[in-house]
Amino acid sequence: MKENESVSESHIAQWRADFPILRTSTQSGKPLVYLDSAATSQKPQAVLDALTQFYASENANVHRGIYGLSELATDAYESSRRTIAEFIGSCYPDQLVLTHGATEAINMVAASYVATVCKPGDEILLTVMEHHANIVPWQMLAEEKELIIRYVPLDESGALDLEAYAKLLSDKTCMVAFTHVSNVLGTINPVKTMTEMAHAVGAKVLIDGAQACPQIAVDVSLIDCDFYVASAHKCYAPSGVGLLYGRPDLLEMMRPYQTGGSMIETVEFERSTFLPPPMRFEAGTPAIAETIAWAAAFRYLQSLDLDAVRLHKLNLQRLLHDRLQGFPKLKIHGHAEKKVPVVSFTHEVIHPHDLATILDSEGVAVRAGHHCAMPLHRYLDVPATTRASLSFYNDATDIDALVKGLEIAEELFA
Amino acid sequence: MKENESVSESHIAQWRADFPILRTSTQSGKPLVYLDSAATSQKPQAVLDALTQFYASENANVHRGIYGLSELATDAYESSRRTIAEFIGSCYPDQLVLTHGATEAINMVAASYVATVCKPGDEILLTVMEHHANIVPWQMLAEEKELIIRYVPLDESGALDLEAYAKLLSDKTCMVAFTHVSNVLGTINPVKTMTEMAHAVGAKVLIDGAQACPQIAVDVSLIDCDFYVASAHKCYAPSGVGLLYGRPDLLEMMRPYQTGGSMIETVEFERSTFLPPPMRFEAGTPAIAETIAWAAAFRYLQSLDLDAVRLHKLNLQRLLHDRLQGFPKLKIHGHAEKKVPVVSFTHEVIHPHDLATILDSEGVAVRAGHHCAMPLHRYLDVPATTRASLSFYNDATDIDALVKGLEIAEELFA
Amino acid sequence: MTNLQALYQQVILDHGRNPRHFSQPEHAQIDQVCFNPLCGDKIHVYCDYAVDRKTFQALSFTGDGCAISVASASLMMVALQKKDSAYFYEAFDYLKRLLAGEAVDLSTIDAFSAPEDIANMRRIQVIAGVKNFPMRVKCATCAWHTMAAVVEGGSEPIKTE
Amino acid sequence: MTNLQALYQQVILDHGRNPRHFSQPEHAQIDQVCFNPLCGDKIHVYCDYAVDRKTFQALSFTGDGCAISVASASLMMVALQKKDSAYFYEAFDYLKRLLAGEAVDLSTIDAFSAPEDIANMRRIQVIAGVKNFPMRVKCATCAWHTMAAVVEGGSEPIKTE
Ligand SMILES: Cc1ncc(COP(=O)(O)O)c(C=O)c1O
Ligand SMILES: Cc1ncc(COP(=O)(O)O)c(C=O)c1O
Repeated sequence: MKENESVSESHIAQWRADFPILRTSTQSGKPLVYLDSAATSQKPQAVLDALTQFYASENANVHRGIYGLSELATDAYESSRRTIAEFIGSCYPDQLVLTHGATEAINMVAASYVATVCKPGDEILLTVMEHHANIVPWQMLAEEKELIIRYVPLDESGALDLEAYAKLLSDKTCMVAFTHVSNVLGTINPVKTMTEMAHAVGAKVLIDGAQACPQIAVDVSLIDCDFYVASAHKCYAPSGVGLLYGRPDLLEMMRPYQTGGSMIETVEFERSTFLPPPMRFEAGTPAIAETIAWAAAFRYLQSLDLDAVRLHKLNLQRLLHDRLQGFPKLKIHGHAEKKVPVVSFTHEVIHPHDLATILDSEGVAVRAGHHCAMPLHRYLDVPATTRASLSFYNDATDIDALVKGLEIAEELFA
Repeated sequence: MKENESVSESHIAQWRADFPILRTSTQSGKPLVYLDSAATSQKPQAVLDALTQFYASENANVHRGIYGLSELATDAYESSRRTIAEFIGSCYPDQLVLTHGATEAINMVAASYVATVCKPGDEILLTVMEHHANIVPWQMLAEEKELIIRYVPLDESGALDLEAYAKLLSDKTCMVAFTHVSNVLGTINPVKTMTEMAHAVGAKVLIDGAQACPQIAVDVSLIDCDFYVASAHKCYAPSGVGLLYGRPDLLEMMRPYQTGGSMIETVEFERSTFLPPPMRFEAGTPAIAETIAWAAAFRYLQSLDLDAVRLHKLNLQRLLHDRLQGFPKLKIHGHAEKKVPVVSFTHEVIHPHDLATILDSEGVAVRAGHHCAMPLHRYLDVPATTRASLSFYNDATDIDALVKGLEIAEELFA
Repeated sequence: MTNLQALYQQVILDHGRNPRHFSQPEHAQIDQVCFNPLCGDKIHVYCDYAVDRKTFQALSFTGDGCAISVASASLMMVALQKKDSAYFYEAFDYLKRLLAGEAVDLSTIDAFSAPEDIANMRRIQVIAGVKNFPMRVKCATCAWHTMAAVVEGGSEPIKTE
Repeated sequence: MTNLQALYQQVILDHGRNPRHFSQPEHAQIDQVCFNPLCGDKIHVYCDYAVDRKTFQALSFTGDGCAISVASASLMMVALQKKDSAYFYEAFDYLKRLLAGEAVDLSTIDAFSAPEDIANMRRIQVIAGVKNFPMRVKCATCAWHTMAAVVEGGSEPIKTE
């Protein structure tokens, strides 16, 4: 399919039909217009079915039983690990640690890797567009280990300033951690180039893929990063599960994070020994059904016409920008050349919370606030923004509803 | 209802009907006889419905949105916290931290509480019947902080030796951590007395309720312990969620564990400040649907005739012991006076794995191995045991199937 | 009048846009801040007491916030000038009853007998439109909680969620 | 014959109960252990080489394990006495093909030409019954993986899962 071509209505209608919640109405009686996919995605029927099917016919604990049901569950769980690994381009499932979310994965790398290799005075390089999950764990570590945190600034468009990035990198940089896609600006960062640049000074790279995985194709082998994290609940799958991809030599040298059952080799009264990765980092009973449902979400995505999905999202993004630009009092933050359909904006007169309430009364679910990116808002010098974030299950009528809500708001506040 | 009275067949049939998986057959074509509830419980239809309903009509991220759907989700999540808190007798929902499992909860207390209050040479008192989840985190901490771990031994019956416990307690003891119910022996420990004794020497108490919550009534206010942990997946609810109850003054002084979104108050480029408990300990997007489904599991349990459930389990436990005692070559480990229907045994001739395979061919799912309690097996001087663990959805025919499988095994190995 | 119109009545829009007593004094005896970590809003209340240590001598506020929180703060400011803490509690109690959906008869409250008091409280009535928007109630009460902290002499920042 | 009967054939039960070459020598050149962390099973293989540094001179084992793992170790011991590493690899390969469900024609394998070798390999055939029990395959191969480590001269304990 070529750019500017449109995607057939029936395609879009089918995608929407796959998501049961899109058939519901809000308290105001209006049909739900869900524009908050960056906070959490909706779930297709295929994922609900995977959950129900597992619990109704395959449920058992994994890695521990000899009986058939436990074997089935273990196979389903481990083959889900393979599916998830494949989806992000990890060549070997052993490089894929299943965590409880992107947040846990970042905390794990900070505690089990960086804490053991950094020296006082070493630098951690972040960017001003990071989510709190990719800031606070590093601040805690920096305080404990006397590290210095630096932040890569933005250019006018809301893209990272790569010249500044180059200058901030030095042989003192032990870790560079940045988001693949901004949850506020929608910017897609040049992660491969940034990784190369970091590696050139000997730094390791962690990429926060929480917003990228649901929106764009991810290939960790191609990016060649050291660590990559993501959350299932943003990828059309259940809450309670996430991933950490790690380079095998790094995972191998990392000390355990949480400890307990499943990650041990032997436990004696005096001491214990641990399994190799990824098991070493998966203490306790994992989120079994949720992981299996995550693989089902990936299979569902793969069953779609991916070119059509891509094109549809591009069209949505353009339409969204175009329509919003029709409001002179509205300022969009983030015009990077490469971005996903996530748009945050402020209004000269109307506060984001008031806007969100008025939109809600029209059935339109948008987020207002700092979107877990207070430093970015400080940097942009706005206390809060309103964010509309779209997925492939949205369509032009959703954008119409947003625009209508904005008109009502401006009328009310006129 | 009085002891020895039996529970009506229709009651039991109704309970069984509530669990869809109990209508399935195993690969061998035999109906599933699930005797591995101590590893993970099966889930009633009410829990599957709660999951599906949430995802199909209420799904949104929590604590972050102004729009109606997010408010619904937040209300459902926070009212689930109240339900779960009530269920374990915690007076205030603020004392209930939602974790990803019992394992994470124990790791959290070790890292965020004990690590900050203990001094080199302080002692941590465990028992020989602990699950790896309640051993390994303490070993790691002990190594880091130069603490000493001691273990309370058992008496002949498989109960804790309380005299030895009294002698092991001293003003050096900073933490006592023990299980409420043993996952191998089935023993119910006298947690209230043990807590009092620990408090008398100034030690804090963590109770591992992973096996207790699904089996017996738990009241943390009555026990008066400092910390209590459990896992949803053993309580007829989904995987991926668990709880940490903590005394409010202790939670208040605890430093954050994982950091990121949702647990912060402000994030600036230089530093961050944190919310009060329980939010301080809940970084990132929580297991929203799973928590809501856990509350549904508790409501389901409360809808049952609890006296009948209690009596039925007592009857099952007696029947199980009686029938197993009919095999002279079989040795039951654990005859404590107070126990739940969990029985581990060894056979003079047949190895636990062979037994599990043979039982599996009869549709009977039992666990063979060390059940994440290697030290206990070392202590009992057996490399492995076979464990049958029952819940209220089991019945006498399940025990018949187990007995028949044992007979087949003995015949084969005769 | 729809719920939305009831929420954004002219009084709210007016006070939201042109808040009264909106200024930061050079020196204030008390500077109390209310912060909502979930949305980033922040409201400072500044207060000096008269020599009697009871009457609010100078009372003003600054801050970033939505129309509801700014208007509510502004209406509170107007109502509390030269009043004391007892009067504040009466007013806060009145607001809470309104937010709980009660139809309060102003003439039954002794504290509000002067025509000016009654006019102020009538205006405060419009804040009750927020009761149909539970997620916004915290916006409406933010300044009031801060004022309570001022009166109680606390110095810790106040948080609402 | 049911799958279960095929698994627990007389040969397995016999070797499981009365394992051959089951002893711990006072001194062994090599003591290699195989450990299954998930079930707690442990098997030691002891080996001395002849002066040629190739022929297994003394080969024995000890350990705790299920009938399958002990029988498989015992059958391996019988088959490998006075053999060398090349022969071991042939035998292991043969076992792997059986476990993969292949119907192997013994007469096509040159290494197994002596009647005694053929008899040993016939007995090893019964281990193939485990192929219908995927969770137990690790039991059947535990000793063999340990032996591979012996031959490769590793000293790290071997783990199976
Ligand atoms: C007594 C006991 N404690 C702790 C755990 C660990 O629970 P989880 O794996 O759900 O974290 C278990 C379950 O395996 C258990 O039986
Ligand atoms: C860019 C980014 N990183 C990290 C996270 C944290 O993800 P989670 O809350 O699922 O751990 C989010 C989502 O809130 C995000 O948008």
